[in-house]
Amino acid sequence: MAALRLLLLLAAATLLVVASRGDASGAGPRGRKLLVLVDDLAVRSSHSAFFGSLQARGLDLEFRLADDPKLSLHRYGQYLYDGLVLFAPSTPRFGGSVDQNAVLEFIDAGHDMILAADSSASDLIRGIATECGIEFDEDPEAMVIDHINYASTDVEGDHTLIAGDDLIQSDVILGSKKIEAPVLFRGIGHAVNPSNSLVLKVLSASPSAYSANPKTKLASPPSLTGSGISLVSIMQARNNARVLISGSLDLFSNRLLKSGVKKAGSKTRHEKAGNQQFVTETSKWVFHERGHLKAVNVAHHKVGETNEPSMYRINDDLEYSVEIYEWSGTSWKPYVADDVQIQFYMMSPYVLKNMSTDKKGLYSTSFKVPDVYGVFQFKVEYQRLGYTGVSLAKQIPVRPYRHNEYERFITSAYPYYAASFSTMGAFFIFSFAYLYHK
Amino acid sequence: MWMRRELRHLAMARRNSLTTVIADVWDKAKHLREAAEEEERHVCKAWKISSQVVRPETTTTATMAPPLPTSILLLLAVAFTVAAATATSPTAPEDGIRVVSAEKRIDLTGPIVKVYLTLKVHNPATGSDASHVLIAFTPLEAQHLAIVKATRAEGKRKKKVYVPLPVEPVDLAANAPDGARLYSVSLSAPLRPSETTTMEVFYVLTHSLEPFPAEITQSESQLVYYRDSALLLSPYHVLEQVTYVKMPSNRVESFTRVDPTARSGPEVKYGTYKDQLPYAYSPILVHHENNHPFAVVEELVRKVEISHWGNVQVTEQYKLKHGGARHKGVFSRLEYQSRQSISGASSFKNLLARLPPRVHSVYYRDEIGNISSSNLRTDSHKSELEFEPRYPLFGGWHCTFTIGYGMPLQDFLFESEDGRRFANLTFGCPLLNTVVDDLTIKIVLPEGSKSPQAVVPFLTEQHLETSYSYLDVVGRTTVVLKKKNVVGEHNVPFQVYYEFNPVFMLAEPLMLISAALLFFVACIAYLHMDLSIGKSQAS
Amino acid sequence: MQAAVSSPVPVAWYPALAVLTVAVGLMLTASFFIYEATSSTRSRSLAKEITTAAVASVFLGFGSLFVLLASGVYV
Amino acid sequence: MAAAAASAMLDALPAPLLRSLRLKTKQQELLLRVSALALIYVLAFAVRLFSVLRYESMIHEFDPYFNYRTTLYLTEHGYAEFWNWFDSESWYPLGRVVGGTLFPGLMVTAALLHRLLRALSLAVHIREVCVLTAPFFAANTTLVAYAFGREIWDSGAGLVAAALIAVCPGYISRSVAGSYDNEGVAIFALLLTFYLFVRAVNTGSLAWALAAAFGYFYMVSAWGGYVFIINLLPLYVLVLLVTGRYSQRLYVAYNCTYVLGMLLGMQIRFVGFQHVQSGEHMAAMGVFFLLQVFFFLDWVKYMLDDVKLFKSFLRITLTCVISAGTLALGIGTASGYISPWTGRFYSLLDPTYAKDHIPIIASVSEHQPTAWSSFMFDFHILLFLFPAGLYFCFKRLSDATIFIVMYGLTSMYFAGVMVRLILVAAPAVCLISAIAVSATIKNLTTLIRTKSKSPQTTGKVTGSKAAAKGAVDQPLPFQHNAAIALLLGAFYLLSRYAIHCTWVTSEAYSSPSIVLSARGHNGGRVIFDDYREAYYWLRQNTPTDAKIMSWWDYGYQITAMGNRTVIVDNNTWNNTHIATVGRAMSSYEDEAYEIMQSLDVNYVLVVFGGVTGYSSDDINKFLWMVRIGGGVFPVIKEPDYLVNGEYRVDKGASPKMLNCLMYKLCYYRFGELTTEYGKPPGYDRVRGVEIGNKDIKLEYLEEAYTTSNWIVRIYKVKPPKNRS
Repeated sequence: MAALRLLLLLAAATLLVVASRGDASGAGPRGRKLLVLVDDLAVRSSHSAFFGSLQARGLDLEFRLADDPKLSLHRYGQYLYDGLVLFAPSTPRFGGSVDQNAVLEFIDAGHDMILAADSSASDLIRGIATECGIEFDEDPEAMVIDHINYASTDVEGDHTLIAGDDLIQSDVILGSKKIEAPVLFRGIGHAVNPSNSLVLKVLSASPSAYSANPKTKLASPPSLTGSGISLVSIMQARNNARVLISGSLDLFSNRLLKSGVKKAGSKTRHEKAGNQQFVTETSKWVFHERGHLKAVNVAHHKVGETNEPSMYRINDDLEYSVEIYEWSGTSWKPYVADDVQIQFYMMSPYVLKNMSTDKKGLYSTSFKVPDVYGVFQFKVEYQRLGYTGVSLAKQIPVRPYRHNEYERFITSAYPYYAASFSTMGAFFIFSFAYLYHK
Repeated sequence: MWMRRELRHLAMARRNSLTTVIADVWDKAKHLREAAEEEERHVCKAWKISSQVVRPETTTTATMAPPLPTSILLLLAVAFTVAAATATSPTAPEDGIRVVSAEKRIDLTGPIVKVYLTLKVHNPATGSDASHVLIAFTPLEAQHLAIVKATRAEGKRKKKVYVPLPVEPVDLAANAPDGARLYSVSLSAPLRPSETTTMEVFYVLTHSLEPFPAEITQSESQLVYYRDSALLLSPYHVLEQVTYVKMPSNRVESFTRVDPTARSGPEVKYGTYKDQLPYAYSPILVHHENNHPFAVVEELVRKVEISHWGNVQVTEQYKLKHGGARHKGVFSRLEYQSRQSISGASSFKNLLARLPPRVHSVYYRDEIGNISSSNLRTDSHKSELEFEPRYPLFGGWHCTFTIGYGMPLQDFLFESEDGRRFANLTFGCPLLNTVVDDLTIKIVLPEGSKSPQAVVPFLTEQHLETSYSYLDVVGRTTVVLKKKNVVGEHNVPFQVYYEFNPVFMLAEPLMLISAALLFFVACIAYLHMDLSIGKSQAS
Repeated sequence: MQAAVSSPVPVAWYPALAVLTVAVGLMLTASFFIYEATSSTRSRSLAKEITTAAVASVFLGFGSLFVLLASGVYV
Repeated sequence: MAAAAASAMLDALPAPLLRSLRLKTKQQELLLRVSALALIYVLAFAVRLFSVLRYESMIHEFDPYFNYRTTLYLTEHGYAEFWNWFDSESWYPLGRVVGGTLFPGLMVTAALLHRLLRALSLAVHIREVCVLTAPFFAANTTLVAYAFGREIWDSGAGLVAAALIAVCPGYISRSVAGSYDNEGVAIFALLLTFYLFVRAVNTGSLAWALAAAFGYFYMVSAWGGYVFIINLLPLYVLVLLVTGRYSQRLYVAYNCTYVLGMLLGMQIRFVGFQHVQSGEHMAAMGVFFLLQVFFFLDWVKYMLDDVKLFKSFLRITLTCVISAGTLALGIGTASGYISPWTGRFYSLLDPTYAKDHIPIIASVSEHQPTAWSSFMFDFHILLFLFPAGLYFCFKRLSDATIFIVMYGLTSMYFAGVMVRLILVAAPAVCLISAIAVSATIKNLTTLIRTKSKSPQTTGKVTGSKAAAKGAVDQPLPFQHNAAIALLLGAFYLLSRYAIHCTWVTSEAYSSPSIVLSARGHNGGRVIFDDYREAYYWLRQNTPTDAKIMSWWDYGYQITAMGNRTVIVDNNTWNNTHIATVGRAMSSYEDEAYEIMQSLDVNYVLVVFGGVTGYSSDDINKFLWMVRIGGGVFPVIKEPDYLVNGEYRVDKGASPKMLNCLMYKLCYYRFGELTTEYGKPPGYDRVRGVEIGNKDIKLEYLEEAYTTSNWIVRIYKVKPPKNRS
């Protein structure tokens, strides 16, 4: 019977898991199981600090060689991992059933990824990056070179170890604490596809940087130059899957994490490079420990009523409310902002106004239905830098007045009433008199 | 119904009492399958696969011989238990009982899970008479349990007969650990001390095959999970037990091993296990291919209108759903047309309903009109309606439709000795191999019939209502029966008794006559009174 | 088994019966109306009218019943 | 037709068998007429049941499905709800105020019939009532036709008219069982109104005029064609005035009918104040005032006996009145109080108008000008009898005959303008030809009877020259036989007519364009039920708030059978919206995708006949989509889809054509399918060519369902790209 008890336990456990799939408050927006793909397992030790920080945050990592023949992201249509760390810049092709499309589907299924390329990144990696709206420099040997903002720790002459400090201004992505020390970067640069609005540069190069092959002499003007070069970029897909793409694997390495840095030409020498903080904070963001919003309890009703009608009438006064929470990494905290807007939309917004919040996550407003009938939508389209997008749409028809909802007697029409009734009366009297006068 | 039949076969197969238990259970199983197969054979026009599936099994039965060592062990075990029983002091009757040998056959070929249980129950010499034997189910099983039947072998050797035994759930007062549900089989004749008897238990589980992956594309075939226990869940000590799991095809993705475990083709054998404690349980998970149509009737309303003018009109409203793995992505007609075999393997496009003989004026329609794709085959003892929904049903697709037919009155309406009339109808759903989640049967009795009373062999929810139809004044008394989770085994006859005075049959004609008469009288009246105003001036 | 209950009139007869009774009914109706139309208010006798009407309505009543039954509407 | 013969026989030789019944002639006559009428009534109903026997008891065509849906709503929710019904399932996202934008007459009629049957404890479904409404009213129309005929000529003509109209194909085409459309009851209402009005004019009684007003009210509630009445009546009155046939009777009849009819008509929400505000109705009002003036002048004339004085007075008043009227009209129009004529009205008066101004009207097949063949098809011998009838009418001119002549001529003109208006002409044609038939036969029979000198015949046949001639001067030698021959000839013609009508009805007019049937190779009948297959799939397997985009033809059916929201439907009130859909269909996939996104479209439905050879599919309708779309969005240009003026789908087709959404959706994966033996894959059996673009890739849509014969194809609109 112990066995039976065990079975029931199992059932309970599965139930729990199922529950946690949905955004049940208390459970986070994402699972915690990551797959780490590496070229050779040496990376595991050489980047142990980064992995350590991940594990310390309760993510459990599974290290596999990129060309492991038994590699598979899903089984019977269910994904085995919640996130992917792709530290295999030079792998020509993945093992097992995984290929470029598999990775992209993994992202489109709403999972997150950190991709670290490097100079001589393989076409596979480039392909994935391209699909995510990021173009690495075509030249496989190219690296980002900067003769001004290089890190002076680097002794050998090609200034490829860059001390980047041109970071994106977003507390959500980089955490509230400012990153003082520059971030050390050695690797390939990339350009962000301008047509793709979902990609953001997190760490971009200085105006003096350019991307070329340090070994050879510069024959033609480099394709990528200046602050157009992005070193680290992020992409948040429409389904809120988050991808971080770095042109340098070393960025995450213990060496750069630990090493101190002195930017060329600047007096201040930092004991530790900004990498530590940078990678930690960005990875937090990527794995949805920050900046993940959820909207719940959407409700609307007429003013003075509580239950939701199936249809409104023109010129009704209604109230709309929604609760928005943010995942703090440990729990769902009320999200506080003053710029959440509601649209009452039919092909174009008829009503557009900010919602007031009670600082406890509840956003609400009330407005009058426009004097137009049709099938409207309550729309909340909230897209903010670094936050997951909140887009709610709720369809609701608006009908015109019923025949008995107009006012019965219009004061301005009283002359007409009088006229008609008097005519009737007069006619009656006339006919009476005409018929019966002798 | 065929449970009985195949058990009689078993009786013939039986030569000597114990050792061949496995062997002749085998050919019991064989008969089961033949019964099943015979059922399938009508379907096989509809589903090419099924017939092919059935054949190889029947052949395998022939080849499989009873494994010798097990039988010997069995002998020893029994000998031992008998000895032990004589030794031990008398205890409470129930826990005195031992299950000497148990055999569990799980039949997964098809959308519905059928389990055949053969229990050899022994009452130790010291025990007192045992009036009934308990069977245990896990809570999950209990809520998917459609029907439980039990029979018991009585008499010796050749003239051995199998009598059905009543089974009813034991109330939760006598509850088992971990919420296991107990059903008690009450024996026809109590089991005396040191007596041994063999019972056949048969039960059906619905919705117990979980599709995994839950969503498949048109080209994939359907894989399902089945969860159960390798050990027999029983409130008694089980001395010796074996479990067979039979799957529709050789494609078995995975199955839990609880040694000893052996797989031969589409069948997995668990056991033999010895000396299990009460309520021993070891979960197993079998993951295999099952492309049988998972046709689930979510809601079925059968309306039976009895007219003493010589007709019984049946109207059945179906709410059908493909309960298997949900269809994902595109539906390509081209694929579906050109590669019938591989594309949409788990989908189905036609159904078979078995109707009573001599049905007439059959129709098949839905909310938006007739559906022209159906044909009816009738012979002396049954008629079969083979019909297609408007579109092939893929996983998760719904369709609703209505089937109606008339039947000659004299086949179904009878007069009992006490002068009451009773309609003798069939319960359940005429569709083959389908589960009905929610069945409602409405028997509309003719106007003027009184004190209706339904006699159904199993528990149903009943109530009365009044319905109106052609030329009704006071409305017709309607008996409503409701039952959840109905399977083919529920298609058994039931009766509805009611009192009716034949004079009431004249109600309708009298109504019509009076209406006509009223019209004539009105005419006469009109023609007799003069309505012209002019007359007054004239006179 | 107990005695099977069947319909008072064989089902197969319904169409024939329907045609027959309705035809007779209509004839009687026609005669009734011709009588009504042609005889003057004074000359017509109430008894004759009533009897014709009664007989006609009986036929029409059963006729319509049989029509219903024959057309598959089992009342 | 037997009825027609009987009716013709009626006042001819009295049958001996009737003698045996010992009935007086009056009784025989009554009995014969009543039984003939009864037969006609039954015939009119029965001949329209072919469709039910061939197929099933179902609603036909397109508009009837909307009518059925609304009727269902009416029976379920009651009249108040129906009146205020805002339907959010059509014209997404605009919605439609159904209660205010339809003619409720048909629905109310059906609902009342249904309620009545229920009250008689007959548990029939509303669908059956709807299916049989049209035949029922057609049968009633025969009665009206009888009365009308009797009013304008004599009872014989009435009977013949009833018989003719009972089977006239032009009328049957819109009133077979299942074609549950406004015309079904409207023709009845139309004829009833005319009959009552003529009756009122003949008798000059207020009661009949009132009845006519109510008839008119019913017509207004039933069909937009009431405009025909409200213009024909004043025209008729005007003609009478001009021809100096003005009378008190006319004055009473017209005034009462017009005033009350107008007031009653205003009660219909859809019509509202048009009677006083729209240009179409102004003629009636003008004539109304004119009548008053006439009356006044009459009175003055009667008052002062001086002719000269009256002349001058007349001149003054007339000039005043006319100038005043024109002034009022001018001011009204200028101030916009009186709306100008609508496009439909223009296109009636000027057949070429619609073509270059309103493509959406021109695109409808039933709005095309009528071909002679279809006249022949729908009227058969009536076409020849019609002039003959006119001749007889002119010979015996009266207020009534003038009316029927005018009705006949005007409606014939309109019938020539629009195919569907043959329907309106049908009753007039039947009546006039009935006069011809009845008069001729009567003359012939009198000729025959003059041989056997029976004195009462001459007395019986009045006003017939032939009879007089036969009676007076010596009959010509072979006159008798000739008469017999002619009589037989007439009967032969009539029987031909009967046969033709039955054939036409059973072959042409009894198929419910929902279910298609064809002859199989083995001669068996093959049924294509793809429409309902697709609609039912939508109903069962799509989310309940899904929006379906299709060409407007299928809108009503999708909402009624598929029970899903549509973007546009057959109530073509919003040209822009339809043009948007047309544009989407005729632009490239990515452009179309944006349009579909802006309309929240979830599924796209196209009809494609390439596999089965079903010719009225979307590819053949496509040019209209282009035109209508181009009419509003000039980016769509018709020439882009044509190759030097010809429309083709094969390799020679224009690149725009080969890649527009409609083409892609219709021919998606069609290139891999072999439709006909010995033809290459992708052979279109309608266009009879091998398609030009065989590897079609869809980027923003995916195939959701395709019916078993590929006739209906449904595509799902994918969500926007995830990563860009």
